[in-house]
Amino acid sequence: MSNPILENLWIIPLLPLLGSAVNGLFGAKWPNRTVSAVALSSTGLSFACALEAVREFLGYYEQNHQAFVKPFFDWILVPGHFRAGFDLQMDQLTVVMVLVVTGVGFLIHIYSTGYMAHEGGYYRFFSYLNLFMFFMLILVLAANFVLMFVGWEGVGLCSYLLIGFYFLRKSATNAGNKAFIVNRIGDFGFMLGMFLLFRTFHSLDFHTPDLKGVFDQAAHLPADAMGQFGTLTIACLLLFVGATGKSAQLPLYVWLPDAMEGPTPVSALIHAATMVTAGVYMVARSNVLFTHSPTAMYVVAIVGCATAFFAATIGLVQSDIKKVLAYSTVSQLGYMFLGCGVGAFTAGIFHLMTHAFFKALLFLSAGSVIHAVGGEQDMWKMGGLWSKIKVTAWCMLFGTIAIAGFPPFAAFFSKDAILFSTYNYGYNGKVLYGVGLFAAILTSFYMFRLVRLTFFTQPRYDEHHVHVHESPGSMTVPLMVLAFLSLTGGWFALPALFGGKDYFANFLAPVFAAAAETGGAESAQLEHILSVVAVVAATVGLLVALRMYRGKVSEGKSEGLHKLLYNKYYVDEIYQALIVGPLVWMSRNILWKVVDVGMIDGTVNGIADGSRAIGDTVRHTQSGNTRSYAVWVLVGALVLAAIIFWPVLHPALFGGVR
Amino acid sequence: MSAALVIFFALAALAVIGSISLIIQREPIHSALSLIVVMVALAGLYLLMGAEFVAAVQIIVYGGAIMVLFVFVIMLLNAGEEERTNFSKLATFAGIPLALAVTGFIAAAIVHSSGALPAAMPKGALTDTRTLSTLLFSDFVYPFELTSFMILIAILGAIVLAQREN
Amino acid sequence: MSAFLTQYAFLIVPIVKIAILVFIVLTVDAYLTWIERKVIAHIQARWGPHRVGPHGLLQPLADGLKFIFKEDPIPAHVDKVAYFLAPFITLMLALTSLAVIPFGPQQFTVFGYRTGIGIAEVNISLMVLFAITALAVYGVALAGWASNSKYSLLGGLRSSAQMISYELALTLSVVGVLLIAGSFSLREIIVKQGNPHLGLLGWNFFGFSSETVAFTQIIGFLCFYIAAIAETNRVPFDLPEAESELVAGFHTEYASMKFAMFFIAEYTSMITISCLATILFFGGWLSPFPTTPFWHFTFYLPSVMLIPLGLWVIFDGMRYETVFGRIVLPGVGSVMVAIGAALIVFPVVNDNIQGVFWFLAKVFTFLFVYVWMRGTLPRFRYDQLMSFGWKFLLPVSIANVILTSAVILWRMH
Amino acid sequence: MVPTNYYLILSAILFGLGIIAFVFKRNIIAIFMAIELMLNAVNLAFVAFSQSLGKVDGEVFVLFVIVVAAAEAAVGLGIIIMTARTRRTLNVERADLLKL
Repeated sequence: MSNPILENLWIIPLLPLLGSAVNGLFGAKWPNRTVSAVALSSTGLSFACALEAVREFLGYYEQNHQAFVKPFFDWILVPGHFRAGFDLQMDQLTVVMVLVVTGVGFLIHIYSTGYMAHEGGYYRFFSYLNLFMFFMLILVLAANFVLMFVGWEGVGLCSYLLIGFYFLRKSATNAGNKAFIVNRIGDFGFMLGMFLLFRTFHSLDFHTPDLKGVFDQAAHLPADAMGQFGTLTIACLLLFVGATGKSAQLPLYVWLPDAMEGPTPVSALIHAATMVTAGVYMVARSNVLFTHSPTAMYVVAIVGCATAFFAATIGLVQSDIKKVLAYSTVSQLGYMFLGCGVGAFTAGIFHLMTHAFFKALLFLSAGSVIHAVGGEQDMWKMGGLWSKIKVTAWCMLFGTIAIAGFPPFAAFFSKDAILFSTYNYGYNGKVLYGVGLFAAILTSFYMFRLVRLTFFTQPRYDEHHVHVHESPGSMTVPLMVLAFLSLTGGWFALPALFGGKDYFANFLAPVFAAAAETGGAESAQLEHILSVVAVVAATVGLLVALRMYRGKVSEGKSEGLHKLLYNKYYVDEIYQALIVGPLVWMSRNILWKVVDVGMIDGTVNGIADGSRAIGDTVRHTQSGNTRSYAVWVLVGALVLAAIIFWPVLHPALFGGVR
Repeated sequence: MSAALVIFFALAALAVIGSISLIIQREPIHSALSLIVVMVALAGLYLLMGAEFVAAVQIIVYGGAIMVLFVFVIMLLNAGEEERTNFSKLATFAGIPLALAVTGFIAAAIVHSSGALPAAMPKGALTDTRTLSTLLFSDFVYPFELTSFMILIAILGAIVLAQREN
Repeated sequence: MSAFLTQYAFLIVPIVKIAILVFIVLTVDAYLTWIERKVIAHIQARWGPHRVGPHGLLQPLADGLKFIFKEDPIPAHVDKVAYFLAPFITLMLALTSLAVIPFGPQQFTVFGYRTGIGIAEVNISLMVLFAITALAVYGVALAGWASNSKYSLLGGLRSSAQMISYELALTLSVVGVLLIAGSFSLREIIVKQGNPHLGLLGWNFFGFSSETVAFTQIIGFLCFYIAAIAETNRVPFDLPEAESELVAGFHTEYASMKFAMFFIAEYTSMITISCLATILFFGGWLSPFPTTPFWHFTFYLPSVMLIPLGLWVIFDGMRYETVFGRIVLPGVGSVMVAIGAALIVFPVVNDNIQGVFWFLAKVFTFLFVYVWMRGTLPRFRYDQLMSFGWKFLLPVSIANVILTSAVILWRMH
Repeated sequence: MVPTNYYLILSAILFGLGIIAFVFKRNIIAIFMAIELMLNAVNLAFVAFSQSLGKVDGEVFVLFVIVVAAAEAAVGLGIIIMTARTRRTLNVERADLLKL
């Protein structure tokens, strides 16, 4: 076989599953070293396999210019009507995702071995983490919506498990539940979308050899006009609902900030780098559909843009270091959707990748900081750590610069590409661009605010109890690697600056062939102008931050706008009042008190009482006299004989009458 | 009226009379004896049909083992005349009619459906023991083994029951 | 007339044969008692019956008369039906079991009805035999129970338990023979044992009848014979009628003819068992010598035995004390001599007599062994009897079955 | 030869008599015998069918039935002895503890 790994694609997800199973089943008794050895080897191997698979795929693509799809076995099969198989596929988009997932995942595994070293439930943690890797890989490798949905739900489950990892903390379990429930709403949309697609195309495969796949068929359909709600538009919107749930967009973003209850590596891997980008991936994956409905694209763009701005504003004033990063994540995801919405799927995915690097970096550094100051997360109780933990500080700084979008760091290129496409977008492109730009300013502001509060300004923790220390190598090394990546990650797009089309776009071109024409007319010098503007915006944010947070700072009492932002626009409270409260009231007073107690229990008890009553009357036949029993046996025999022989005897006995 | 028919009717009459006397005898031992008569008569019928092996087994096992057990138990318990109590109203009034009804059903069904059978026995259809045993050990080998297990279990059960008292 | 005969030959011929056989068997039974008493007496250094007739030869006759003319009391509170039924069942079964035994090789046709020496030859005669012996329990059990006496009840229970227990061993010990013969028919079994060159080595007891399907049945024979003795309630297994404990066991309450029936039945079953042993393990009517022409002279053995015996009887009878004896014994002796001479003179008769001769010779040997045992062996204790039957005899006979079949399989391949 | 129906009808009659005995008899042993009688009737039908159809299977079934009956007798009679010892009666109408 020429492509050993590619032909056996299943091996990539299988390895983490094995690791998870081994750790989960036997890990409880093992020392931490063994557990981490299993976990790391499984993920590392799977990373290696991914690399090999990618190499083979590139060779494969050279020969026959199409995605590699291979069905491994039938999972659900209704011959002639429906088939959902365990089919895995590999194309350029998958390549990016797989590499990001396995690579970043591997790094974060390494980091976790250091970070979780002193935590309980070590084996449990790694078992969950590997399981998450498995589901995420299934999600990105899937070749049909059903299998994709399996991964989709699986990562949801793992996220739930890991958010609630410290299940002794009420807040953690609550956060887990919240994440799960909010995601349910999105998943509901996703499922509806799937059903609609199946109803339309009678298939849920992406591409099939006989061109019966969803995308194959959709490609030949006429596109809906703007504002026309055809089947495709509705399907796309439903799918996008799912995306908003998974990728924490308005209005379903509320779970992500709470998800920070989980261990920091989890926040880095799941809630920054990989899982939350699943929505973006899904939208990009079904770009064929989206390009056929401008309306959906427009909605995506608006939602993305709004989320980017909205989350950024909240991020401005948060005091919990991880919360800040969380809102920044939401906002960055908004950028990605903005990119997808305006048709620049390439840019969106590009930003996805770079974001995976620098946001993971930021989270891990934050984790390292928290680690350093002994579990303290409130930035107002930090400060002046620069000299004490240099490595972490530098990495954090790298990440900040990267996210703020200074050249030549990653986000500069990706965010720039997105904003550029937004500027060229047909419908209110300028407005969206403006909002996005303002969000960029905010981004750089709150990030540098974070840096300032954490590393500079005077220390606000008491040196007596907290003795700050640098994290072990197992934590710092991944930080450096990620720092390097977030520096160089964007250089694929380097040529774009000089008017050429960047490598990344070229690489992804075949996947987004359908979306190519919506790229809009590009002109080099306009792009230069815009990128300069972006840099300026970032600088503004930087300067403001430097200006505001310097020397002795203290958490002032918040009022007015600050208070509003600090309380996240009271969104949670609103949801509580509008949705959760009524729901709880209804389920308590109607579903429980009336339906459950009244109807269901009533029925069950009724049946029980009825049978008891019947028994009371019937039991008198049980005289204890064996001969009576014998007669009852006879009655039964008679009935049986009648049933059996009736068809035979009916004509024989009564045939003469008629 | 061929000789076979004569023998058949003789044996059939013997069997029927035996079973009737099984019912009307009050002494259990007499019932047992009449049942033995029935079994011997049936063995004769098997022979008449040409199923000689079955006939022999019938006598050896039923006559020689099972009924001996019955007689044994009767002796052991020194079972006297049975008292014709009538505590069960149901059995007293409904018993016999129901029994007759079931019998009638079965008989009618047999008479009606046995038209499908070849009217008379194939001439001299003598099942030789070899084919029987071959069948028993080829097609029916699993049932055979199962019955052996079952009888083993039965032996154990009997032993347990017997040992219970001391 | 002859038409009538040919039409109903299948009824008449057996009836005649039955009559003859019953007569012979009863006589033999009668004289068997005489032989038994004589032999035991001599074993115990006594004379034995000596008064009635020369050497007490008329003793059986006297016994018979006594049985017939004895009063026949019926105990109180007995279960009449069972009480009367028991001896009939016993005797009937005992006699019936002789029906399937072939006494000789010849088969001839009377009125177009083909038959042999012996009454009926079913092709599962062995099974039939076992079936009949299986039923024999009832006679004893019923007798014991019906006669409403504790001795009888104990005897009946004992003997029926004993019979059931040993029946298993009896049946299983024969399986080896069946494996060799591959048939239930006694004739088949005998014929399979014939070996023209090895003579008696071909008998199942030695088991050289065939290259492949044969194996010595010594174990089988021993099990069979022990179980058979137990089946017939003979010493050392005669607990049912253990005089010292149970007066006379299950037939304590029986007198005169009914008792005689039990008596006859017991001896008849002895004969049956001996015949069966002969057939199954000692080649039935086959001569112990090879059938090659060289060995033809053995055909004269019967006469060579009869003539000297007859002469001795003559000379012995001459010197007998009573006149009656001096008349009778020489007569008997001269009859014997005459028969012997006749056999030499008419070779045809001689050839046809061989099978029956050897058969009877073997049977009488076994009967003698019966008597011999009774004269020598003490009685088992009941628990010993049971444990011996279940824990020793049954396993051994099963082992014999396995061994035989294994050997046959091994030789076949 | 004898028509098959004769055998079948005879077996039906015997079965019916067995049923009657089953409900009519009071002695537990006799009831057990009635069951045996029914089994025999069924056996007769089996053999008749197997003979008339020329298939040996029926006789094999008869053998199985006989074996089962033997096992049944072994256990059942043991139980009967136990009950007779404990209840001091063989009349099924007197052993009626199996009620409220």
